[in-house]
Amino acid sequence: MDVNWLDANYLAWLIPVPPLISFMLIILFTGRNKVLSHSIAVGSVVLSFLMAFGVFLKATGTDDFGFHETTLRIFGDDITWMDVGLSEFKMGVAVDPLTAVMLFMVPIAMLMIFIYSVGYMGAYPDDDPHKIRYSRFFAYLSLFAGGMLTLVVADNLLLLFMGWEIMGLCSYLLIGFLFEKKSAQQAAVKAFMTTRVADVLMLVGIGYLYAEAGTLKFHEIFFANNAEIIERLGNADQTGYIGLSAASIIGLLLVIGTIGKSAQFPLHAWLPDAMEGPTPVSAMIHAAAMVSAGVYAVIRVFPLLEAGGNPHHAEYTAPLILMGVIGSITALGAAILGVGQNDIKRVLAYSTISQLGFMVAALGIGAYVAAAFHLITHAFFKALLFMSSGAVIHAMEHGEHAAEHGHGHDEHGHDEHHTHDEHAHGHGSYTWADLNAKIEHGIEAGHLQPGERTPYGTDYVGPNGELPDDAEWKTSIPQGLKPDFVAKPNNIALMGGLRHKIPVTAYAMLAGSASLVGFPLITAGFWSKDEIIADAMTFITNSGQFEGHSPWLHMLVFFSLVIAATFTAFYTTRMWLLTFWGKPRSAMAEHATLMNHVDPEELAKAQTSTKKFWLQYSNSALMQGPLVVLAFFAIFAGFVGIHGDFPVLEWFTGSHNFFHEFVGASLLHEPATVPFKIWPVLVSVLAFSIGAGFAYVKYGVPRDSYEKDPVQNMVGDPVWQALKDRFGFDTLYLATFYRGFEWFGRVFSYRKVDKETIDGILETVAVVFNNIGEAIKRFNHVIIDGVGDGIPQLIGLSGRWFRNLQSGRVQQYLLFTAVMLLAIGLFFVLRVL
Amino acid sequence: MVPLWFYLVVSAALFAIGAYGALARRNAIAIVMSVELMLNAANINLVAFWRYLNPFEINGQIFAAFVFIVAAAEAAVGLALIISIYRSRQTVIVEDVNMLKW
Amino acid sequence: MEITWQTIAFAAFAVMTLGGGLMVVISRNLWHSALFLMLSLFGTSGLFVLLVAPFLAAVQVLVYIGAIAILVLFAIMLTRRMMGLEETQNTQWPAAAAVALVLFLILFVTVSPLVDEQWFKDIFGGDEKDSLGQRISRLNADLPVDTDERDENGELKVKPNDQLNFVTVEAIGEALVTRDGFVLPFELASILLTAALIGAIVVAREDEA
Amino acid sequence: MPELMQFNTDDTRGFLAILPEILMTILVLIVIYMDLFLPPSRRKSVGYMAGVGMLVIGGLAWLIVPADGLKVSEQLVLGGMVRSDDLAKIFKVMVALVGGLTCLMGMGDIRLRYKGEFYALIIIATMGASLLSSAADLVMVFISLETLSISLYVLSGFVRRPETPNPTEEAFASRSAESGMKYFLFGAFTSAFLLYGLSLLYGFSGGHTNIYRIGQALAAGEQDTAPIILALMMVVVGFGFKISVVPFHFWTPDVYEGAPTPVTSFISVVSKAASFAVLTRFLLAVFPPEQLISVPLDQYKEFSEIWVQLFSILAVITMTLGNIVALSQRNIKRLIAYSSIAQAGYTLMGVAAIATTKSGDGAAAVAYYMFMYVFTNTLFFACIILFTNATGSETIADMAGLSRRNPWLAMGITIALLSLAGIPPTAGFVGKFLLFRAAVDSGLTWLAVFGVLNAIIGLYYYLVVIKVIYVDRSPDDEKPIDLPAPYGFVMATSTVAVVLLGTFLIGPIVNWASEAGLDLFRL
Repeated sequence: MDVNWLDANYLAWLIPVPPLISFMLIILFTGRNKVLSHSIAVGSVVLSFLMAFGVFLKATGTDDFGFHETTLRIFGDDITWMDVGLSEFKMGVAVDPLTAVMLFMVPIAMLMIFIYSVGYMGAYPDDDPHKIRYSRFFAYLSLFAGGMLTLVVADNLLLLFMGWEIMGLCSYLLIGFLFEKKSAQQAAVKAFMTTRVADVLMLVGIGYLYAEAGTLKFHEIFFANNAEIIERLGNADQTGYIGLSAASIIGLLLVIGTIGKSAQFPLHAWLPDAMEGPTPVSAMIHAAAMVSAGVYAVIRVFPLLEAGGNPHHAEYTAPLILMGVIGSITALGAAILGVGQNDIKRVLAYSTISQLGFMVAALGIGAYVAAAFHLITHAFFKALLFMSSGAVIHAMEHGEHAAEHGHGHDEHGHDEHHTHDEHAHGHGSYTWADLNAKIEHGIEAGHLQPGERTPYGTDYVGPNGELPDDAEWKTSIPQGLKPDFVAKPNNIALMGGLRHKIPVTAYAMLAGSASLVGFPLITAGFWSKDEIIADAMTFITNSGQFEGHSPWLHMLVFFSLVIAATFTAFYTTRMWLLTFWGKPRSAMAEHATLMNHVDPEELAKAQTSTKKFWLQYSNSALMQGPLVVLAFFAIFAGFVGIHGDFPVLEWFTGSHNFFHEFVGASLLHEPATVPFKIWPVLVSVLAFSIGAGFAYVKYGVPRDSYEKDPVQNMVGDPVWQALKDRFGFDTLYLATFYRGFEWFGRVFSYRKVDKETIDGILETVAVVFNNIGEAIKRFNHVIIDGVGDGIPQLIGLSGRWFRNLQSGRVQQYLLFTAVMLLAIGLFFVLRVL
Repeated sequence: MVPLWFYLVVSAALFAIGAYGALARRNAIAIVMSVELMLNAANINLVAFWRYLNPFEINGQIFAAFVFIVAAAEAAVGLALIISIYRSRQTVIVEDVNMLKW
Repeated sequence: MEITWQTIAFAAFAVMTLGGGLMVVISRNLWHSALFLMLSLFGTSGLFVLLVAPFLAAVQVLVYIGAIAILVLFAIMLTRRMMGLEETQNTQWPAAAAVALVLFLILFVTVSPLVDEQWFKDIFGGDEKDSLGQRISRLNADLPVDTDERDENGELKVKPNDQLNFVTVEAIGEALVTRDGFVLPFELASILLTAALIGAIVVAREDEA
Repeated sequence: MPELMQFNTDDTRGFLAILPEILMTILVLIVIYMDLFLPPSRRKSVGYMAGVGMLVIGGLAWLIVPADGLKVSEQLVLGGMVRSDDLAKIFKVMVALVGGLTCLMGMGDIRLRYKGEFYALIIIATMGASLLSSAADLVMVFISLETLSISLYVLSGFVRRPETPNPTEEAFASRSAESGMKYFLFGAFTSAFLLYGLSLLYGFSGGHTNIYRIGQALAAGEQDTAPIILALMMVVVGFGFKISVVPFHFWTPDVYEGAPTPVTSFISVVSKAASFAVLTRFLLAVFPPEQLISVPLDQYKEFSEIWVQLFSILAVITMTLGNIVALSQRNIKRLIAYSSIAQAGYTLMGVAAIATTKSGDGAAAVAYYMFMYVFTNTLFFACIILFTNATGSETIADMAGLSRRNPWLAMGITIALLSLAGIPPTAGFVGKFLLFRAAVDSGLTWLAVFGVLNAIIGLYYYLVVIKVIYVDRSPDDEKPIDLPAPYGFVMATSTVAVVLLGTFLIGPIVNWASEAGLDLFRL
C-alpha cells in the first residue's frame, strides 16, 4: 500500500504513540538506568511534539480548515475496531481546528514539563524516594502524556474516554507517588475516587448517546450535514424523559464528568490535596493536561449541550445552566479561598479551580471559543506558575538544609564537608524509617508530644510516639488531612526576598502571575479573560436580543467572574509579593538556592569550567530553562485572540480575531463574534487594578514572619480560619466518608473488616451507601413516623443473616438450597396454575 | 392394574425421604445413603414412565442403567472422600467439618 | 380398582421401598441403616420387575445391593468408631422434615390426578382453562399394550405374546453399542468409571510409609 | 404430536464431532502409562505431555470446521447424543485450551507435580466438560455432567496427608479433604435434583430423551404446565450448582479456598464454562421460543417467558450478593470465589437475554464472555499459585509489595483484575459491553442497569488488590519471586489472550460467537 507516513492523516495517528512506547520501555526494560529512562521519556515527547507541530502547521496552512461545509478538510482516519454483529464500531483520530490548537499547546507544555522534571527530580539526593523511583516517575509521566494526546486526537467519545481514564489512573499513581506519606496515599485515593464517580456517570452518558445516535464520532454527530441528529436529540418531545430532551440528559451526564475531572464545585476537594504529588505532576495535572481535558471534552460536545436552546437568546438548556451556575460558584468560591492559603502550591491549586470555573461558566453562556482560548493561555501560564513554585520549594528546601547546618551564604561549594547522608536529612526525605527516627528524636528532645502534628508532612504522631500505621488509618482520617497544615518549604509566610536568590524563577513567575491576574494589554491572560467577560457583558447590555427571556445566567456569570477576577488579582499579587518581595523572613529563605548538591571532590576533579558549571548548575538550568520558554508563551500567546476591532491594535489584527475564526470552525455552527465594546475592557482593567493595587498596599511593605497576615487583621480570626479550613468542605466530606464507612462496615461486612486492605478505597462506596441509607432513613422518618431506623436495621439484620448462612456446615447450605428451590418453584407453579 | 401415578407417588415419597436424610443426618455415610435413595427415586420414575408412555423405545431403561453407573461412581468417590476426611479429622460428622467458612 | 396379584405385589414392594427408605434415614444405628438401604433397594428391584424391566431389576440387585451397599458397609466398618452415635439427627432436622414434606406435597400435587378431582378444586381452587384432561389420561394410563391399536396393515401393533417381554436384554445390549444408539454415553460411562476408580484409590489409599 | 426430529447418520460427521474427546482419551492413556513406566526423575515430562497435548487438541478442535448452514437435524449426530455446531466448538476449544493450561499450572504445585493421576483426572474432567457443551440428549447431559463433577470431587480432595509429619502439609491436606467432601455432598445432592428433574422431563414429554424432541413435544402444548415448571426448577438447581448461581452457590467459597489452587482454577473456569454452554443449549432446546419449532403446531405453548424471568431474577441476586460479600473478604481465593459468583451473575444476563433476542446475541454474549473469562481467571490463578508458593500465604494483605518482588507477576494480576472489572482495553470490557447490550436489546434494560451498578461495586474490591500490590510495602520487598518456565508460559499465553481478546481479536471472536449464537437459532 502506498502510504505517505508524513501525511498529516497518518501523523495524527502516531502522535500519542511515542510516549506510550516510552512508558512500556521504561517500565519493562530501562527501570534501572535513570539517565536512559529520562532520555527515552524526553525523546518520546520531542518526537510527539515534532509530529504534532507538523500537523499544526499543516492545519493552519490549510484554507478554511475544518469548515463544516468542507468535511474533508480534517485530518485523520479510522479503522473498524469492533464488529458487533449488527453494527460496527469505528475507532479513529481526527484533527480539526480545536484539536490543532490543543496539539500546539499540549506538546509544548509537556515537553517543558518533562525537561523540568529531569532537573526537579535530579535535584533530590540519591536516597530520597523521588530519586529511588526516578525511572518510574518518567514512565508514569509518559503514560500520562500518551493518555492526554490520545484524548486530544480522538475522533470519538469512547477513545476520548479511554485517554481520560488512562490519565485518571496516572494521576492516581502520580499523586500517590510518595506513598510513604499517608497524606499522599489518601490524596491519591481521594482524587481517583472523586473523579471515578463522575467518570461512571459520564460513561453512562456516552452509552446513552451511543444508544440514541448510533455513533460516537464527533463529526458524525456534531457536523452540519448531520444536524438532524442534534435536532432530534434536542427535541424533548421526541426523545428523553421527564421533560428533558435526550441531549440534555446526555449533556448533564457528560458535564458531571467534567465537574469531576476539572475539579468543579462540589467535586473540587481532591485538587488541593493532589498537591501531595511531585510538583511537575501538579503542573501536568493542573495545567496542561488532566483538568483541561474536562473542559476540552465539554467544548467538543458543545453542540449537544446547547441543543434545543440558544444561549445567545437566553434560552438556556439544563446542561448550560448547570455549567453556568457551577462555574460561577467555583470561580468565585475558589478565588476567595485562594486568599487564605499560605502554601504556595495550594494558592495555585485554588487558582486553577477558579480559572477552570471561568471556563466552565463561559461555556454555560455559550462562549465556547472564549473558553477554548482561556484554556490554552491558562495552560501556559499555570504550568509556568506551578513549575516556578516547584523551583521555589526546591530552593527553600535547600536553604533549610543549609540553615540547619549553620552555613553562611556561600556562593561556592557551600556544602563542602557534607556527606550524602546529611543531605538526606536536610531535604526532608520521606522514607518511613527516617520519619520515625526523626519523631523519636523529637519526642526525646521534648519538641513533640504524642498526638501532635509532625512537622514532616500532614501525618500525626501516634499515641506511642510512632507514625500511625495503616491499621489505624481509620481513626486518623478525620485529622489526617487537616487542611490548614502547610509544610515548611511551601509556606509563603516564611519566604520573602527570594527575587535576589533565584531571579530567573522570580521574573518568570512574575510573567505567569501577571498573566493570571490579567495584567492589561500585554499578557495572554488578559485577552482570554477579557473575552469571557466581554461575552457575558455584551449580552446583558444588548438585551433586545433576548426576546423576552431573562438573561439571568449571563448576569450571574458576569458578576461572579468580575468579583472572582478581583480576588484573583489580590491573592496572586499577595503570593508573588510574599514570596519574592521584601526581605527573607526565615533562615531557609536566607539561604535559598537552586544549586546542585555536588560532591566537592568531584567538583575539584572537574577539568573545564563548562563541566564545573554543569556540575553545579545543571538542575538549576534544567528547571529554569523551561520557565523562560513558558514565560514567553504566557505573555505572547494571547495575541492570536485579540478582538479584531480593538482600538489601536487594529493595525496588528487586521480586524480579524484569528483564534476565534480558526477554532470557531470546529463545531456545528460558527459562533457570532461579539461586537467590540470598551466597557468590558474597562471592567477587566478595573478588577485587576483594585485587586492588585490593594494587595500591593498591604503586602508591598517589608514584614516579618511572626506578624499577623494583613488579611487576617482585616477580616478577623474566625473568617481567616474558615478560609484556611476551606470553608469546612473537606472536614465535612471526611466526616461523611468516615461515618459512611462505619455504617457500611456494620451492615455489610460480617466480620472484622480488613482495614489494611480496604484502605481509603471503600470510603467512596461507603458514601454512596451511606447516602442511600440516609435517604431511606429520612424517608422512614417522614413517611412512617416512629419506625425510625427500621429499614437500615433490616439491612443490618440481613447482613448478619448472610453471615450465618456461610457457616461452613454443608448441610445448612443444602437446606437453604432446598428451601430456595421450593420457594422459587412454588412461586412459579402457583403463578401459572 | 396399577396406574402410572401410583409409581410416581412412591418415587416422590422416596425422593422426599432421601432429601430429608441428606439434610438431617449427621453422619456423612448416612448422607451418601440418602443421596442413593434420591437417585433410586429418579430411577423408579424413569422406568415407570418408560413402561407406560413409550415402551417401544428403549431410552428410558438405558437412562436408568446409566444412573446406576453414575450412582456407583458417586458412591465410590464419595465414600473415598469420607474416609479421607476421617483420616485427617477423626470424624465423619458433617457438622464438625467446618474449618472452611465465611 | 381391581385387586389383582399385581396390585398386591405393588403394595408390598412399595411398602418395602418406602419403609426401608424411611428406616435408612431415621435408624439410630448406622449398620441398620445400611441393611435397610438394601431392603429399600430390593423393593425397588421388585417394582422394576412389576414394570417388566427384568434386566434393570437384576442390575439393581447386582450393582446396588451387591456393590454400592456393600461399599457403604465397608465404609462404615472403616470408620466404625463413629457408629455408636447417640444423636443421629442434627439440630436442623425439623426444618429438614418440613422441607421434605413440602417437597413431597408439591410432587404429589403435580403427579397425581387427584388434583383434577372436583373436591380438590373446591378446596384449593383450580383453573378451568388448563387442559388437565390429557394428564389424567396419561397418569391413569394402563399399559399401552392393552390397546388394540393397529398399524396400516391392520395388524395389532403389539402382539399378545409380546406383552411381557417386548424389550429384551438383547435390545438393551444392542442400543448400547449401536452408533446411532447410546454408544457415546456408554463409552463415556466407561471413562467415568475409570476416573472414579483412579480417584477413589488416590483419595482413600493408605500411605505407604 | 408432531413428527419426530430425525438425526444425522453420517459417519464422518459423527467422528469429527467427537474427535477432540477421542484424542483426549488417547492422551489419558498415554499419561497414565507414562506415569507408570517413567522413572521418577523424568516424571516431569508427564505434565508437559498432558499440558501441551491438551493445547494441541484445543488447536485441532479449532481447525475442525462444523459445516455451516446445516439444519439442526443434520447437526445432531451419533443418535442425537451430541450436536456439533459452532457453540459446541467454541466451548470445546475453550475448555481444551484452559485444561491444558491447568495441567501446566499443576506442574508448579509441589503437591501435584509428580502425580500422573492429577493430569489424567484433569483431562477426563475436560473431556466431560467438552462433551457437556455439545450434549443434546438427557442421558448425555447427565453422564457428561457427572464425569466432570466426579473428577472434580476427587481433584478437590486430591491432596493427601504427608508421609512424614508436617503441620503445614497436614493442614493443607485437611482443608483439601474438607473441600472435596463439601463439594461432593453438595454436588451429589443437587445432581439428584437434576436427575429427578430430567426424569420428569422425560416422562411429561411423553418419553423422549433427546432435548430437541422434548422441546417439540412440550411446545405442542399437550402437557400440563406445572410439572414442566417443577422439572425446570430442578434442572436449574443442578446447573445452578455448577455455575454457582445464588442461592446454589454456598459451596463455592469453601471449595475454592480448600482445593489445590490449580483445581480451583479449573473449577472456576472449565466447569463453569461448560455448564453455561449446556444451560444455554438446554433452555433453548427444551423450552424453545415459537420461532424455533421446526414443525407447524396447532397450539403452541410458551415456556420461555418463565425462565427469562427466573434467570433475570437469579442474575440480579447472584451478581449483587457476589459483589457485596466479596467486598469484605481477606483470603484471595475466597475473594475470587465471590468474584466468580458475581461474574456468573453477569453472564446470566446473557442467558436471560437468549430467548428474547432472535438474532442469538444473548448466546453470543455468553460465549464471548466465557471465552474471555476462562483466560482471565486462569491468568489470575496462575499468578496466585506463584504468589502462594513463594509466600505460603493466601491473604490479600500479604500481597503487599508484590510489584517490587516480581513486576511480571504484579502485571499479570493487574491485567486479570482489570479484565474482571471490565476496564478497557482488556477483554472484560468487551464482554460486559456485549452482555449489557444483549440485555438492553431484549428489553431487559433494568437488568443492564443492575449490571452496571454491580460493575461499579465490583471495581472497588478489584482495585483494592491492585492497590495492595503496587502501593503497600512489606518487609519482604527485597525478596524477589522466581518465575518458573511452565508458569511463564501459562501467564504469557493467557495475558496475550486477555489483551488480544480486548483489542485485535474482538472482531473475529465476536463474529465466531455470533455465528455460534445464530446456530442455536437455526432450524
